[in-house]
Amino acid sequence: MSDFTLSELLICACADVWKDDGEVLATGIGIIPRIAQGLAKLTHSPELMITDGEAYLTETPVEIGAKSHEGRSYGGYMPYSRVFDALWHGRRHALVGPVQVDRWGQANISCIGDFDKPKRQMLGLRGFPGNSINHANSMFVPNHSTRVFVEGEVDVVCSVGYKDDNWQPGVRRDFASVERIVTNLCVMDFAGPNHALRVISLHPGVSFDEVQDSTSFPLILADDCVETAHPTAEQLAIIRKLDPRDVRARQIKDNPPGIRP
Amino acid sequence: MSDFTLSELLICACADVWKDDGEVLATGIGIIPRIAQGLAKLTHSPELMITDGEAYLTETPVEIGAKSHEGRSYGGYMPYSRVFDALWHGRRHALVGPVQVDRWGQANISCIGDFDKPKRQMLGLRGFPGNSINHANSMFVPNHSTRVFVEGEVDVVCSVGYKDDNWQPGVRRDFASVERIVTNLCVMDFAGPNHALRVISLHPGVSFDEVQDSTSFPLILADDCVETAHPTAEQLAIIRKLDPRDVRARQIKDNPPGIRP
Amino acid sequence: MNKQMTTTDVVAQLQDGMTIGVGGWGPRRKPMALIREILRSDLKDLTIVGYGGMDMGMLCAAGKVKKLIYGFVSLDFIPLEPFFRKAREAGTIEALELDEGMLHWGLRAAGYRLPFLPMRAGLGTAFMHNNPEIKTINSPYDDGETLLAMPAIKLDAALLQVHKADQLGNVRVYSPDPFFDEWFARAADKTYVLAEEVCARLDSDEADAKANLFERSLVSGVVEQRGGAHPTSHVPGYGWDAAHIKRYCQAAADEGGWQVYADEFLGATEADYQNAVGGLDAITSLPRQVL
Amino acid sequence: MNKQMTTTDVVAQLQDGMTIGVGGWGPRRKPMALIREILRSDLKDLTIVGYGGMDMGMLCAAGKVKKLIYGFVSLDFIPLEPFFRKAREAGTIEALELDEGMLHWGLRAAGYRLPFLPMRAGLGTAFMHNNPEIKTINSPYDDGETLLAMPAIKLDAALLQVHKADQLGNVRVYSPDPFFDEWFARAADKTYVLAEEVCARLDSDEADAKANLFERSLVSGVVEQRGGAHPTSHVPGYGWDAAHIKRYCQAAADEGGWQVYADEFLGATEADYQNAVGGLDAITSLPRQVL
Repeated sequence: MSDFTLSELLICACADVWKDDGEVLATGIGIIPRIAQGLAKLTHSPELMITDGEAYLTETPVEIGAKSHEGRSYGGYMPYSRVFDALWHGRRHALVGPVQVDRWGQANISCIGDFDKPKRQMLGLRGFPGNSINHANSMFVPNHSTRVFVEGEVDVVCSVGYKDDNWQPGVRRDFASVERIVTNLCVMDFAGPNHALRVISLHPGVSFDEVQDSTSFPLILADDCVETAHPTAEQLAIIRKLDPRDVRARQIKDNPPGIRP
Repeated sequence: MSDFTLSELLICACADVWKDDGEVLATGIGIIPRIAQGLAKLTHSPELMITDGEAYLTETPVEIGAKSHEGRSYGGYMPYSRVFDALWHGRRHALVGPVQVDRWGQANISCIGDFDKPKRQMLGLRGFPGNSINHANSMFVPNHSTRVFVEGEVDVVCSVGYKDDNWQPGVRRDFASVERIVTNLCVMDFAGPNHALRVISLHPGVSFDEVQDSTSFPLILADDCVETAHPTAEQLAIIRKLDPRDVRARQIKDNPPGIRP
Repeated sequence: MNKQMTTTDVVAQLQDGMTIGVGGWGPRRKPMALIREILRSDLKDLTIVGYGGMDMGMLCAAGKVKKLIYGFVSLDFIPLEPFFRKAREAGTIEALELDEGMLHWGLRAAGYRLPFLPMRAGLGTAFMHNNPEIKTINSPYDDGETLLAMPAIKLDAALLQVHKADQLGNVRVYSPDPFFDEWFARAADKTYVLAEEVCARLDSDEADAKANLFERSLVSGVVEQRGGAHPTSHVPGYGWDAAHIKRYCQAAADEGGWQVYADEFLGATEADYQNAVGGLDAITSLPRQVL
Repeated sequence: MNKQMTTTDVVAQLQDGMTIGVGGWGPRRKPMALIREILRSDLKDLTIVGYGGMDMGMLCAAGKVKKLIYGFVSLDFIPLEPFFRKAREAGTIEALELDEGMLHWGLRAAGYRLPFLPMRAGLGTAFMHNNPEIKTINSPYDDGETLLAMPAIKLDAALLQVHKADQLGNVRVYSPDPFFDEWFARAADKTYVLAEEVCARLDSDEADAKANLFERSLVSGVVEQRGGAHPTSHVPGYGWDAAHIKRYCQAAADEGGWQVYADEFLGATEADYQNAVGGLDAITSLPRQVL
């Protein structure tokens, strides 16, 4: 397929973060990650557990932008208290949207500037500390830039990463793993030497240099770096079913095509 | 009233353990304590919370020996998980039936003899350790004897008492209190010097000497020891309503009268 | 025993400097009529604890807040709470920013009267640097694992939204997600519930009694106020008022915007407020959001 | 994904020496058809964990047990479980006797993958003397309180009784009290549920979905067996079989009584068992106890 948007490409790339995860709670925060979790479940990973966006687990991903609850049905119950019980237990993989990310995979959604008197206050820690130390996490960054991928450490370390100095002796690190970062330019993982951030696929028409220029710290180009897989006709059909009102078109500025003209 | 049984006298004495407790969960284990909690609620302590014998709180004490759930209604929910949440929070007063009690107010329901190979295995610890260290507890002993009120320490200390040696330094003792012991002979509390067990009322026709002879350690006779109050006509009417099938008559051997002949 | 009272009775029992927990989650199930009564009062120097939304934003805007303890402050469909943001950026309030699970764990510790509960969340993050008073603890077993010792978060009072209550303090919550309200109640010396309806006595069947989220011994006061959660949602019942919330957020853009909002809507009583926002029927007709 | 299997499939996945948690409480909601399948098997040296009833008594009687971990072993209306008592008095099994809340707390610690959780229960009692391996821990805050550090109780497997399940592992429990089954599931590497009925897929409304006691990712196997909790109760549905339980208890009075009981009732399959106790209709007609 060559007729697809960047959003659709990203949805497919995001869906892949849950491949081979087994029966975990898949939590995608934001429109593209949420469509992606549904796509993953309806294609390669039917065993994933996903919610209706509120407190119930459903085997049928809900439509984005639905106007009524009509016809929804639920296999399980997942109120927030159980989300914490489940995430401390570890069977979860979240795909979250950070404001800043650093070379150690640490992310920030709390505030920009000094914590005591921030230049810009944002959400707060939310679940980042507990998620990141207990289960797999991936990130979605729709605006890959040096502002997001900062040179030093993120202003507020909300989620743990691979910076040894931040880990006290005796703390268990083995439950934590930063899996993938999907951006509007590429897909990365932390499988470089010493968990260095590594580009494993470039979106159609994007060069490694462009990615590197948009990142404040050095990246590694994977030996087997490929072009990010294009959505298949089957994937596009499912995406259209999951998002019939094309809310995805409003997620990336100007809704660019998936293959750069 | 002079026409009442010993069981009825004991029910009234047991009900009084919850007087002035405020809004606590009243838990009476066994037929007499259970009728007593209902009597307390329907007389001096309407604010008490009591269950239906299972998982619900009811403002109307259920009938002992009822043949159906017909007509029952519930104000609240109290499954076992919440019982523990509530008892660790402290707003509870249990009236329990120990097999052994010692001078320090420690009680045993676990086993007789050596724990590793008991002469007689009984229930296990049940909730005694957690109850006794977190909230007020009273005891009901229908067979006041030297076998129950043992000379030394109980064989297995299931519930904490006033024996200093058993308390490690740094442990909080202030949530624990052994309130009253109601037996077939008398009512006692631990308000003697250094929490010595003290007889505060003797049932009609019972002498202090008889109580002392039935106890393996020295008791104190309260200065203001009285005869245990006889049930009033109102109390007896309520007891008959709570226990219309007279299950209480089978709780004390031969169902003796409240005033010894 | 009759615990029924008015919003003003509740506020009269609160004092300057208290630590007050507010139930709900972001734009959902906030006992807003009680928050509005605090806004109308002289109360000050409050520490507010919760999964915050406009409750925290409004109290900050009105200068009631000394300190906030929160996992987040957000309106979900509008991610950033504008008045909270203003207060933080102006440096006028103290902030103890927690992981969401950490807040639950601190309330649970308080509910059990324990000094702390161990957990992993927070280790390896800025939380440790920003809050040097938080200690770690080592497992006394062979693993020797180092854990964060989350201290109990004790509340002087908790304010919670429920669907029904009776005068004894029995409550019913029929929401899809009860959030952590039970733990606010257990952590608090006194809990006040704002109910859509209050009756003399709730006597229900087993299925309905399961909606009793916490036992009445935890409840000190019961207030009846239909529509009292507005503009937050109270499902089943009504959704949040997106238009009103947007209006509120826009107010933050202007200097003195809070005062303009308060003058327009707050009024002297909840009846004034409900009239100003379009009336009770409009509130209770707000459709549940479809997510 | 289809997790449906038979009781023999479940037992084939268990191994000698495993630590197995059994849900329910005394004579209530025990997955007895799974217990019976273990009784028919060669399994041995098991550590059984739970709020015990006949599950523990029978496994002791049949020589399957190396160790019991329990808050109590009781049949409620018959306070003392006779075969458990025999085994303890003969000194043939190890016993870790816990406070009821302690058992919950140890399972919860395991469910959170924490090494321990602090609590007060057990301090000041014989538990400390009988279990010198249990440690205390001091609060790292100013209070410095000494608490018992309840170690995690990890389970190799959990066996749980549910009303409905689907082949994906979604469950429904409609009981008045779900007890601590959720925490057995979280503490276990693998959880097997015994359901009155199994369907391909449970798709239900919000109210029904709230009866989903734990998420399906915790469930490894789903077995359909109507009446499988007999002789324990499974309300709503059926009460416990007091006559049968008395018959079982009487067997303990005689030398070799267990074998007589097993010969009379156990059979080669659950169908044999149900025939021997009067048939499925008799089981499912047993009235709920009124307490």
